[in-house]
Amino acid sequence: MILLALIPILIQFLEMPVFYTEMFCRIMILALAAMSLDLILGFGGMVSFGHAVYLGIGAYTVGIFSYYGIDNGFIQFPVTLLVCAAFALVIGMMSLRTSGVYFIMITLAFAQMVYFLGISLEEFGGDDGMPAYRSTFGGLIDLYDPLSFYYFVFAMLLAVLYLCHRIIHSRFGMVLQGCKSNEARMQALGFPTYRYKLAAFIISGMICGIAGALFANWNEFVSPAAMHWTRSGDLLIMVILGGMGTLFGPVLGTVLFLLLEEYLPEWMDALLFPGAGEHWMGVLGPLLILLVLFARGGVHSLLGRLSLRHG
Amino acid sequence: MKKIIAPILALTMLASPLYAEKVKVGFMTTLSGPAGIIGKQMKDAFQLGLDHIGNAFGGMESSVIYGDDQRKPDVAKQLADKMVKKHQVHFVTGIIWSNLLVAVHGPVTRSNTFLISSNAGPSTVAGRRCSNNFFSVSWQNDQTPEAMGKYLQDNGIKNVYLMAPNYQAGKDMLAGVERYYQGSVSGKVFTKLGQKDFQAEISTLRASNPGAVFVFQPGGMGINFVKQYKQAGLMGSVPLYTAFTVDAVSLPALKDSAVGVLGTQTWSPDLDNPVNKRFVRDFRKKYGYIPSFYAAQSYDLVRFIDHSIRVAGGISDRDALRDAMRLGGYPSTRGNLKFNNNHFPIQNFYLREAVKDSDGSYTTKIIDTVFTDYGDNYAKDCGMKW
Amino acid sequence: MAEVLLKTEELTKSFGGLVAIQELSMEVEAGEIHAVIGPNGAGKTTLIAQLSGSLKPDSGRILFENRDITHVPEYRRSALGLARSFQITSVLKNFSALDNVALAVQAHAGHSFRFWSKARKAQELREPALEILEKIGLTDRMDMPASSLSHGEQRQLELAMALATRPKLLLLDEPMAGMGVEESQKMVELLQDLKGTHTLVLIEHDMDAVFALADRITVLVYGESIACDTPENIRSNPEVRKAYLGDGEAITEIEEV
Amino acid sequence: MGLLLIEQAFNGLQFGVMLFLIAAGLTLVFGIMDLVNLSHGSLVMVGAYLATTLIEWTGSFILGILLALPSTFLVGVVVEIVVLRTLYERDHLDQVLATFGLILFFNELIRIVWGPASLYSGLPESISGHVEILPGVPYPAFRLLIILVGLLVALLIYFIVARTKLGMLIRAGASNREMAGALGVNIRMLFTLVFGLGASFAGLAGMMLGPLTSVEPGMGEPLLILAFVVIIIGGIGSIRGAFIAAVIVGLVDTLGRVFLPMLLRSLVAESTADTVGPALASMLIYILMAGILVFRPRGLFPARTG
Repeated sequence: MILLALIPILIQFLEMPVFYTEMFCRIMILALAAMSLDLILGFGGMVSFGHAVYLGIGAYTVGIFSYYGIDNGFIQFPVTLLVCAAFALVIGMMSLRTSGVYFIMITLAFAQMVYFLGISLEEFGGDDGMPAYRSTFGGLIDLYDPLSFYYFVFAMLLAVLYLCHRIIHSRFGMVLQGCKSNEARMQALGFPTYRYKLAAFIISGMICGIAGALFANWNEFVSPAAMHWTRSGDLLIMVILGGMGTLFGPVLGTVLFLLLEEYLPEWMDALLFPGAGEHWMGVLGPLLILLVLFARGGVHSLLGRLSLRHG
Repeated sequence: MKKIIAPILALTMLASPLYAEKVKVGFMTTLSGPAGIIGKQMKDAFQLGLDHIGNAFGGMESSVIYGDDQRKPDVAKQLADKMVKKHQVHFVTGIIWSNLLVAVHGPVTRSNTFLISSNAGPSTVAGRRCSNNFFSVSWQNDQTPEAMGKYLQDNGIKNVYLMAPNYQAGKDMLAGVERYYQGSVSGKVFTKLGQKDFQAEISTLRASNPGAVFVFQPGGMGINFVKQYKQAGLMGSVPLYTAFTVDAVSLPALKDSAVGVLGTQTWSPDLDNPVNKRFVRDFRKKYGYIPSFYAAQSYDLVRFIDHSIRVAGGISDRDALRDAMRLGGYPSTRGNLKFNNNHFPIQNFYLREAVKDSDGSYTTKIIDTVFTDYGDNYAKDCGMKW
Repeated sequence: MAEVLLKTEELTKSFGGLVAIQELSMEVEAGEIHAVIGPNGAGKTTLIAQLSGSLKPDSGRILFENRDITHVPEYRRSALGLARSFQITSVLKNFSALDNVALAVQAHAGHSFRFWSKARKAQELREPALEILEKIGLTDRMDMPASSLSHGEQRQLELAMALATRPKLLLLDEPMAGMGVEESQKMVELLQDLKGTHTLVLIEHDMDAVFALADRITVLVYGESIACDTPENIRSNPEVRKAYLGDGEAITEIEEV
Repeated sequence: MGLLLIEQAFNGLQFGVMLFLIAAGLTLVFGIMDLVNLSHGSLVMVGAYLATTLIEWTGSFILGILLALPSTFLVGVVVEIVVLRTLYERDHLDQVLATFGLILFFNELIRIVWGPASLYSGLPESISGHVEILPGVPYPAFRLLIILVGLLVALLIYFIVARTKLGMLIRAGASNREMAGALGVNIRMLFTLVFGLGASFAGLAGMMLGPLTSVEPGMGEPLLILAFVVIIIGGIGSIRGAFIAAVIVGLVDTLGRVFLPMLLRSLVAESTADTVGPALASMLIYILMAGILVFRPRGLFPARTG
């Protein structure tokens, strides 16, 4: 339903500046990352507070290839998947030994470690980051063309949405959701839950890595800022905002959050007084609190309730 | 009748290319978050500059689009996209941080829009990747510490202890000092980026008994370091040399703690030229505080764009505009500046001391000129010839 | 004498200073319903947790079909044929009743690393699950989310899930807890039906149910077995009477872990 | 080298007790109310701002602090009643989101009220000097004072938790929430009181931090992350654990920062050491935490049994 809504917007782009295409590219890329988080958070009950780390690792993989002059996406993307899988395997193996808040914090700890590692990577620009060039696909797709890039990202988003849809309803997905609902029960039923959660953790990391690779392409730039802990926090907010444990929730949440970030200052300037926009975070904060207090289940369920009332 | 109409016609004909197009400037800086204070100074100075040019760049109708980059590279990139593609600005400027500048450099310069740095000068955009659409009205990152190193070397200071945060600019700064300072180094420490408490480092520093200390700790880190350096009783006994650490942003917080600290900079409020005097006076009158070098650069930016458009006679011809920009010679708070082939200014570097003014406010005074008409080390790697 | 299916040897478990199970040795014979009773805090749930594998004993051994399973992880014990129901209702609340049971079937239908085909369309999972729901009498509720079932129905579902793993031995922790008279009666009937086909270890406070169902009863007090006998003999055992009528209630405040 | 080691140990201890002040409130709130409060760091900031302003108003350092403490307590109580109360029943995610919103709100509020620039709070002459802790090792008097105050507060909290009725309730609440309710305690009052106390401790940390570092919007967040590390290592809900973990983190961070690069320089080439050393030092406490959690998934002194 949302996907359909996206396409008409795109048609309108024909009369609007290219900027909007680029803006929606960023939104879709971060939506991908949010979806990957939702896979373990909303369906697996694993609250990762360091998920941006895969965004960073994915971006750095592309960036480092680019640095050494290898722009071929057919090499970059598979390697990104492998690298992210490796990192997720190690981080997941250790983190999943803990649960609850301990899990939240240990994932944050690993993200912080990689973040500081990124800062000290002198060869790759350290904190300054380094430029990256868009991937090439043997002449099949030209990512420097805004529309091609848009549809490339869009296709990725669709593919991952479909992938997640299949995973969620597969046997694996049932086990994963069972683990979220009641892990002790799942173990008693005979499921080695650790393995299933680890597998989900790795899949999620890989998807987020793809988002990271796209992010580097979009930004044409890579820096540790992509995996700062506040970015992980942003991802959590996007998922919760949209409604976790739903397929479209994270996409919705990302769109909403980033549009708010983009337009809230302008609205405040226009509605309150010029310069009020500088304090937009002071409005965003209470908005988030109100959302938690009064709209449980995020915007997704809010929309659901509204459409029920009207339909 | 003809006698009257002809001059009017001539005037309108003269004026028409000027009024044919509107000058659009995208000013993006960090307005929210802890670093918002620097962005505020930049914006204040920018607006003062606009006052001084009658809100008309080159006498033409102008508009400015402001943006908050939140100090995040991807937000900066999106803002730059918005300015270039949606608002179709002629100039993108206002960026404070190196990592943000690197992030927007490619996309903006490739779109044939002028990118003007009002602060950051990472080596990546000064050397091989220099661009004919990029200009800097500030400096290249390495230059300021190089001036410090030169001063230390020339004045026979021995046993210098070096300290900087562990990130790219920090490493560049220490490398810059060591490029000119050949004496012995009694210690070299990289602190954590964003560190607040330096007591442990200061203990170690004292134990190594250095002849002098050089630190680069920008922003809040600098306030904390200098305060703690004084609290440790080292101020006065071990001379402290700095770069980008003690300035008008940190001085109101540091007050007496920083008096006597030495640092190099291209600008100081007491720099003696008419443009600067007017800038400092009007700035203090309008905003009630002493401007920092960030503010001065941001003001220069306005004058630079304004002057270049006047010389080029409009903005429709980008190449003519670029030629005009390359001429330099705009009314800058740092006197008459020329550009290097990589579009970074060639300028003086001064040694400044933090002092308490006669009216009780804290500011800096120039006590020596370290480099005269100094260009950066990366210009030779830049392929541009003009 | 029938063959021994499950056996513990000097099983001991303590938490901090509190000894929950002390050198407990007991045997469960194949085909019997073996009830474990005792006052609150006697260590009954701790015992079940160790038998099912969610808790590791401090010392002692657990043997299942003469195989030492003391260090076999919980999920593998389930594969060996040990199933457990929980004291506190522990169904997957946002799953439908049918999904709950189907998931239990899935647990023993090979590994679940299948990422693509839809689990809800897999007949090899659905059919056995439907069969069990039929047997338990929840067929008409199969599409309801478990959370909207009544308490008694949830306990039934809990049992259905345990059964779906095709266990040899069922460990039931207070299956009648919180049930009304009618619901309890239904549960007793269900358990009676299992007699002969399954071996049951049953923890229960409802003494009527225990005495109606059990072949043998073990009485736990302070983690120690003070008696193990037929219902009739237990009823007349003076030590058991003392434990129940004497100072037994004083220790109800101790939190079970 | 030996003298330096001792001095650095003092530095580590000072950092540690500072962290403890912040972590104490966090771990109590977390342990008793099961509330993940990301905005705890904002209370550090609020305390620092209030103290700085009140010291300036009253012209007295001690009076300023004495006024700032109850003010921070009040802010804590208001926040608890207005926002946090409704969050106890929610899951951790809702709490994370809402208290993240609180952080944004507080930071902007401070920026609007006090402006975006850093503030500076000075020290009275009497405590701005040095004390010779060992022959030839002068140590800032104020830092010694911080260690002293920190230890005193630790003792006070220990006394409250171990010896008073309130403490008994806190312990009961931390190990089992329902049990405290069963004892007939007015849980709401208890929660509010404990939250206010935790806020004051955090505020006190902010007040003592003011003269050492800059008082600025967002100053609490890096400290909050460290405080979380402390309570996770110490075991959620455990005051003793928080204290020990805080001192460990303080020492490891300080000593690691100073000696790790030195150590590496003697092992590998200097340029490599300069790159790896500081990076590793920054990661050290996270490595420590991850390591501890891998071996003790519930921290060093888990308070809750179940």
